[in-house]
Amino acid sequence: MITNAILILLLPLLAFTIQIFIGKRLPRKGDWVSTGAMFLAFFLAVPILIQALSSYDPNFKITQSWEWINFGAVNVTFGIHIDNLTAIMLIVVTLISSLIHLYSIGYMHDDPRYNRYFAYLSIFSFSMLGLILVDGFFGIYIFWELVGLSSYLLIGFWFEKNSAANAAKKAFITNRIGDVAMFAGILIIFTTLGVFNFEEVFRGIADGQLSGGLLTAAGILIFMGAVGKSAQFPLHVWLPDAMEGPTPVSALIHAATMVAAGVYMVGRTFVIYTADALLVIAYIGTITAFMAATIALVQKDIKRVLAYSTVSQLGFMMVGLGTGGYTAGLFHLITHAFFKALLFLGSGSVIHAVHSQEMDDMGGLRKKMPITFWTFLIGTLAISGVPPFSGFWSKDAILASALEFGMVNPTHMVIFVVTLLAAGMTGFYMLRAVYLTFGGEPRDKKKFDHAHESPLVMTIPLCVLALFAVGTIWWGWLEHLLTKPELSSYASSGVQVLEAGGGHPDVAHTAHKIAMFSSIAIAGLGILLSTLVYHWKKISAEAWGRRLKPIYTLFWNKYYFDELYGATVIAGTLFISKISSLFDMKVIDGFVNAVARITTRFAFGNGRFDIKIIDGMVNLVARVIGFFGAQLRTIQTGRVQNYILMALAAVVILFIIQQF
Amino acid sequence: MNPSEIIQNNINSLSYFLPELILTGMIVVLIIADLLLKKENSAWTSLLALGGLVIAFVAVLNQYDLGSRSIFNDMLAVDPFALYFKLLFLTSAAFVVLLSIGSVELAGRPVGEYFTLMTALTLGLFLMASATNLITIFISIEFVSVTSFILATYLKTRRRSSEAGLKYTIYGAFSSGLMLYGISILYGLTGTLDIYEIGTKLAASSANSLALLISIILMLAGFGYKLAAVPFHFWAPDVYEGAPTPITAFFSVGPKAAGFALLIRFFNVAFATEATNGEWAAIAGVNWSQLLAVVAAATMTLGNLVAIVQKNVKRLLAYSSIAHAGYALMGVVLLSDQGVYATLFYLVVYYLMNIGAFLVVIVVQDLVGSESIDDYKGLIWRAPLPAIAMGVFLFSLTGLPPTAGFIGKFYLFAALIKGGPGFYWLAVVAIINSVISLYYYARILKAMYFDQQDEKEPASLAVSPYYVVLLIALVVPTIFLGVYWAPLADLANYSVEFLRAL
Amino acid sequence: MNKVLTLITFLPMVGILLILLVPKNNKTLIRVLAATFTGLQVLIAVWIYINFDSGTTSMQFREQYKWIPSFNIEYFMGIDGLSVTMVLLTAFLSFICIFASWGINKGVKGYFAMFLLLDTGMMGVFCSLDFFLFYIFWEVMLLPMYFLIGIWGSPSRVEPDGKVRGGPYAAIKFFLYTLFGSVLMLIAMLVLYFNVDIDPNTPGIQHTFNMLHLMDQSLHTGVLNDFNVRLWVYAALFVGFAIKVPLFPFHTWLPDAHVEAPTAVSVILAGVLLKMGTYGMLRISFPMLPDAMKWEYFAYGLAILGVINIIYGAFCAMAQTDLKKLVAYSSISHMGIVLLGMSGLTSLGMNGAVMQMFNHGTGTAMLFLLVGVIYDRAHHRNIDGFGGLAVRMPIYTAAMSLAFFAGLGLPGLSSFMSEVFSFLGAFGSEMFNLKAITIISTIGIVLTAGYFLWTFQRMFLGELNPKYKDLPDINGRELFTIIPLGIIIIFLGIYPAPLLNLMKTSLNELVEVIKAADPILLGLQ
Amino acid sequence: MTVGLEHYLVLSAALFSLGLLAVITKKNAVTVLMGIELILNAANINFVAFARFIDTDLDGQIFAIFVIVTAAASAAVALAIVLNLYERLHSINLEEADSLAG
Amino acid sequence: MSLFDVIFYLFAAFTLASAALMVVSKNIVHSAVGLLFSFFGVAGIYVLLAADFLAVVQVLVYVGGILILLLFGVMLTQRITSVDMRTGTLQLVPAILAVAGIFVILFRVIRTTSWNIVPEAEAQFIPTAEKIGYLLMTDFLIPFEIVSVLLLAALIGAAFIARKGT
Repeated sequence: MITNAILILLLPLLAFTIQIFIGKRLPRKGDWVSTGAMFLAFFLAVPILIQALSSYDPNFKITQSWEWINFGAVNVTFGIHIDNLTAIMLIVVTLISSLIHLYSIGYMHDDPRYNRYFAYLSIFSFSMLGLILVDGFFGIYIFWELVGLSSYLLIGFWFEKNSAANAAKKAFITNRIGDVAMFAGILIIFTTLGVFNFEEVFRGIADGQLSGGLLTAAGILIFMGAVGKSAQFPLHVWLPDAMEGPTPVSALIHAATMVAAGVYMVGRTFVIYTADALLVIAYIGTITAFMAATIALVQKDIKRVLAYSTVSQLGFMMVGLGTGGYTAGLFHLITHAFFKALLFLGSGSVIHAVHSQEMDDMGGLRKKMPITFWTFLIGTLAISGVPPFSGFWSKDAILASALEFGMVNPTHMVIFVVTLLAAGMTGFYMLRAVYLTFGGEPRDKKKFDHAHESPLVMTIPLCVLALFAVGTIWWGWLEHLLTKPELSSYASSGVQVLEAGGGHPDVAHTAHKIAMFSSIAIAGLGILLSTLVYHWKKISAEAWGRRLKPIYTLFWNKYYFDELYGATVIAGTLFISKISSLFDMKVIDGFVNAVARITTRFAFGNGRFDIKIIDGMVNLVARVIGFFGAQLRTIQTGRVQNYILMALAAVVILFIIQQF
Repeated sequence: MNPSEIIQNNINSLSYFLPELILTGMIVVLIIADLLLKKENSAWTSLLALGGLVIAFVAVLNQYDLGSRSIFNDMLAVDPFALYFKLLFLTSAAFVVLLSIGSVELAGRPVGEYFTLMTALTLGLFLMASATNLITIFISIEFVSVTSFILATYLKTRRRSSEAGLKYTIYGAFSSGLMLYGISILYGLTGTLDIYEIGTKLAASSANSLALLISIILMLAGFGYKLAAVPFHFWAPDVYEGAPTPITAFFSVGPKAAGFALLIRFFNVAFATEATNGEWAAIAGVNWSQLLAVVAAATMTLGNLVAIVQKNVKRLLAYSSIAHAGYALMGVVLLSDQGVYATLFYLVVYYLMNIGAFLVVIVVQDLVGSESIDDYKGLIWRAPLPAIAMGVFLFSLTGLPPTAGFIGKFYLFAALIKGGPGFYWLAVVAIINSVISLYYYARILKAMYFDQQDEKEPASLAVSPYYVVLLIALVVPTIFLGVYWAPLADLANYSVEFLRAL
Repeated sequence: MNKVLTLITFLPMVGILLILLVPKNNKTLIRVLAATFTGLQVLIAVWIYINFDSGTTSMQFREQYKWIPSFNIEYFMGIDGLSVTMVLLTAFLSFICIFASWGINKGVKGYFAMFLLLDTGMMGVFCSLDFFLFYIFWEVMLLPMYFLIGIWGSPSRVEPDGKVRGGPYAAIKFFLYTLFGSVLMLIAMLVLYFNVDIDPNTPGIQHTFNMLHLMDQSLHTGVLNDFNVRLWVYAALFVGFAIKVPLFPFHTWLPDAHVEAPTAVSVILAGVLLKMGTYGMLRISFPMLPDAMKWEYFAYGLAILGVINIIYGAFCAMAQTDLKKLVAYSSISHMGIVLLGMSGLTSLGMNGAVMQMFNHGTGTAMLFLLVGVIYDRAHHRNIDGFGGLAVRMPIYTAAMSLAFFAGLGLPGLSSFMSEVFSFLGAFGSEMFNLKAITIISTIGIVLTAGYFLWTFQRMFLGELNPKYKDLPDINGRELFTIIPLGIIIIFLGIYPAPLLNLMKTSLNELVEVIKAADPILLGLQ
Repeated sequence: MTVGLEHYLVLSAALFSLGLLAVITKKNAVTVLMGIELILNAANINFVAFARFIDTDLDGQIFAIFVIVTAAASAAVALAIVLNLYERLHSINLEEADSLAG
Repeated sequence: MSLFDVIFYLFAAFTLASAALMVVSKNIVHSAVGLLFSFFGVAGIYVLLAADFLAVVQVLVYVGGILILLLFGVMLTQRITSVDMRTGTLQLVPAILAVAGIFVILFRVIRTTSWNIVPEAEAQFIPTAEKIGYLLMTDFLIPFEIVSVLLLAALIGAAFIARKGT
């Protein structure tokens, strides 16, 4: 299995290398290299999953590691770590990535940098697979950064567009901020425990070598990395902009790779989070889920709607993890990967057809693009949490977890309530997108006429993905395999105490029931509202928009986060940078130059020492005693005798100095 | 001693006086040769002078076998210390003779007197280096002064040379007067003219420090004028600028070194008592080493600061040579073998690089007809060899490895550091000065290497092979001594042993 | 081959002699000669690499002869894990720079002679084990550098605000700064010399410049037994080295020197010369005065200066519009990481720092080479004056992006490893609490990403500036200089062990030495 | 109080000072040279006085003789130089010899 | 006050007055005359100090040689009949200050120093010529010879400088 894992890792890297160096000269510009490598990886991943499933053991684990960097005192290893989560994620990533590769063959077919595109896809997949497979913080940080790089390359793929270039840069730098925090967290962990390896770190924490506030800090810092990658508040701003990349890339980023990385990482390192850290995670998730949902309500660009929906869903996942719903969070991650890939590819198909991302240019596409429509609808229902689609199960689990948490800790009930609201909004804005895109009459006749169903290479992936959006596929086994690690604080200390007081089984059961009903209800409500507004037109969106102008504006402008950051962080940085540069030029250099100038001035003084000072002295003396008579008035300067006088004076002075 | 012994001593001493006798004989030969030779053949006198110097050089080398002794009834000393300086004088004089042969400045002037006086000046320097009696000290200084006055005025039809000569004369005479007065007081305090006896007497008696102090300061005026040390340096820039360049080169080396020889011998013999391990203690009452330290600091600082604003290379080098006197003085103030040794070493190094720099000035003067820094622009493209040589000399003057100048500075700093924290401040001053000095040396470098030449200038200037040979002859040791200087260091080390030997 | 260090050091001198014999019009022969000799040097370096025993802390390939017996100055050469890395780097970069200098047409003979002299100086510094010898080589580097910047750098010009700038200005600035530093070093060296006594039978007589003896604390006598003096000596050495690094606030010579210098000289300057400073600290300051280094004010001072370098350098870089100046400031920033890594006195940090020295050497060399490439084509380096070059020059863009990403510490590229371990080392310091300082310095990671990406965007992304629609892509010779660097950057990014194995034994030993340093210190408090 | 050493010394000091004054203040080069002679005479008085009162070996007198002789030599040279300057400048006013400065 | 003392004071006053005249006089010829008298006064002092030979030398060399030389200089350069013979002064006040400083210092030194006066020497008045001649041929032979070379060099140099042409 380790061999398989290594091959899975190396295949995309190999594809990348081939593509970047000789891709241009290969037949079909080598799209088959990358795609083939990805499919191969998928087939290699299958046996791993099968093995995991066949053992059907929550503690299933295969690891192997090699010495990598040996400092003598410290030995950093590189290792592969396969457990159930890895096995599942491998399948998810390789499958979705393969499908997106396939889809891209159609979508990108006439791009001038076709080979480069596939190269980037490969490196992206490589980074993500590496992130899943490595066995320690050091490794995960490396691939973490590489994911950032890949996203930079792909988001900025159409770099001639300034907006794309900007978005790429923004994505990278925003991520870097999170990464630095994560790095700081790793610093704490490593310097306290002296190891990077997950297992050893977890063991160390279990032994209490790292605990208390420092552990909480480490946890929150590491989570900050996930905040960046998984676009959590307040570092979510890059994700919507990342829509500037080609749509399949968006699908890849939003579904299987980049944003999933954060959630995956939190799941992977779940045991290091203390109860306080988890609470932070939960709240960040809540805020993100709600805020993104509200923004999504008013977006006009189909991809932006999807983008904010992603942010919102990621918030859900974090809520799940933060409230102790380890399984729920990761479950949602997996289901979301499929239906979000489906949605993005579907929207890509639409965009491919109408050459526009604005929903105002669409409408009525249902007839022209039936496959796209139906698959997209499935995706929508899944994300909205309509049973029996996959999203329902996972989201329900999250809500249950949040409710359970709220019931145990009533002060934190707000998490559940807000999350529930966000879930309702999901139904609303997703259906809105469907109605605006596929329903009603075409708003742009010309674009509508040109529109056509996408080629098979694009629709097949849609169909495959739609299959996975059906929830029953995931039933049961996943929950069994992804059991909350025993070492996690909820499993061990914090909540158990609470649970002991509150009667744990009861709470869980009640919570589950309430959550299920409320989630169905709220999803239904959202869908209903959406239908009322956009299909039956019973309620005027414009009117309500006008009525709620301030809120609408706030949502439309994404809570002014970009502006806020622009005005504070970026402007501040640039300001300091300018100041530093000026400081460098004026003050430090100026100081040095001033010293030089003073020296020179002084030297000028001395340069005249022979001519001027003595002369001047004589002249001064002459002026003072000028009125003593004509004879003395004739005093003028004469050279040698000036010198002699000076020497004589020096003798006198030296004598006086020495005497005292 | 009875008269016959004294006479016998004088007769015996003659064999130890061979180099000086050779020079004296050469003076006579040159005078006669100048009379006999026709004008167009007068250039032969230069070769005669050179030959005399070479023979004297051999004679001096032979004296190394003789050990240390006093000759002519304690009037002069023949010891490694004096011999070291004598070798320095002879080689520098030989170089200056060589420079003079090619110099355009001196072309068409009578050479007989010139070389005669050069030889006489060298003789005077010899005496300065070996004088151990106040009379011989005074006479040798006068000897050097009088011949220098004439040589500075040698281009008598040129106003600058004439003026330089006059200033030198008046200032020199004045300084001699001061020194003489100081000597008279010293004589009055001790009742003897022999510096060793003076040392013994001063050490034995608790002489009045005030009288001793004024005597020392007045004598310092006389020595300081030879060293061109601040505040007795005033004559130097003017004279250096006005005098013929080869003579300037010699002034900046020969009399200066002789001044150091005298200063070191006289002060350490007369005003200090030897403690242990080659360390001296200044006589009670007058802390002249502190006095000299102040002079050293002032000298290097003023020399360097004023050099910064100079536009004439010759004048700039004049100020730089003032500064270097300050550096070399650092070794003297330490009252230790180590310090003297460093100074001796430095003087040789300084002589090489300074004569070298002046040689380049002469070459450029001949090629371009100017001493202004502006006319050095783009020299590297027009005349690479002089430019490169100047680079080497200037780097050496700055004190950068791998040139001899660095080793010289290194020894001085080493001596200072070894001397203990008392003179660390001087080391700091010297550091700052080293950095300042780079600034003006670099101005010449910048002009030569970095600045674009004026377009009207000819593309390339032909340097005569004669100068090429001379330049190489100076560049090579300047670099070589920066890489391997052990023989010179050993020689200098050996030469310090002058006090214990007599 | 027991004189291999002499060979590698003085081989360029042979080259100089031959070059001086070539008529000055035969430029190709001169270039070929320079390439040959630096190439041979690379071969010797490879030989050294192969034969180097990384398992021992002792000096290898020793050569020891009396030089100036009266001062006990020796010609003493030898390398350990610390120096061997620098020797490899120097040999390699020198070779590459000869090719980067192929286009020099003015005073070719002088240029290559100077370059080879510089090469000798650098090698000598890294190989010497006699402090005096070290100092000589140290200073020898100044001269060629001065001329290379002054003559072959950009000509003098008057800025709009009336200031005179250009090669000559930068050269003298460089010269004055470094001279000041080295004179201080000279004083410190002499204090060490006179207070280290190798013969206990004759106290105060037998002194030495032998670094191994100077490092032996048991031989320290005289004023060196006074901790305050040790601090002063340390400080003097520190300033000397800090100017070379260059550490804030001694750094202002660097941007000028870089901007005005020709490409190859910038490469050497950033690639090797800056390392002299940190090398000097590791070779001289730390082992000779370990207790002073251990003194917390100095350790904290070093770390804080490192952080200031990192962040301040990054901020300054961000404000630049001149690409070369930006890279120069990025060097300041990156050297700060070296300092930070060293200051914690941990095995990890020390190794990380030296790795960072090497990796910054290769990375920044690549950057400067690439800057040179674009400057040769566009004749300016104004970042805002380009745009969309990626379309026109894809290979160049790829190379530049590799260099930029290496600069911003992307995993998989060499400087990532060294930066991470520098930070880890500093953060994990057991002797000093550098945690807050390290955390602050990590801001530099973001800033670095910021200015590199911003620059990348402004130059390469977006619409192609129509002015440059005919700009040729990077050519074969230029690629030849860049590809090896790229390979090293990637290889060491993935597998740093070959580099690390060379140095770790020596560096870990150094850490132990400092840890074990006799705390004369305690007497002070 | 009978005349003793100190009287001679004071006389010498006064003469010395007068000589200095002449050297420093007189514009005429020849007068300056005269001032220098005064200085030398003052020193000679010292020597002779010390030879009389402190050292009976006549060393001081010998010294004075040498001073006189060298003074003659330098006076000759100095005058030649002054005459030469006169030929260049048509003046022996020291103020006018100021082209070398700085 | 003995006769000796009176003579001393007379000579001293004469010497100083003449010297002062030399310094103060604006006419260079007057200065020369003042210097002449001053030299004579010094010669007288030498006599008082029992330096008979030296007094003679003083008169012969100084008065007969140096002063005449100086006067020649005056004549040659001042064109005695037509041109102003006056000589100006400069930097008088600072000069007076500095010189006064020197004088004060010297005076203090003379007064405060305890000179090692040899007591029995006070009365001796022995002719010195023979002793000096002897010393010059024995102890001070080499300075004597050196001075002769010095004179030769000065002669050559002075002749060279003074003669016309280059």
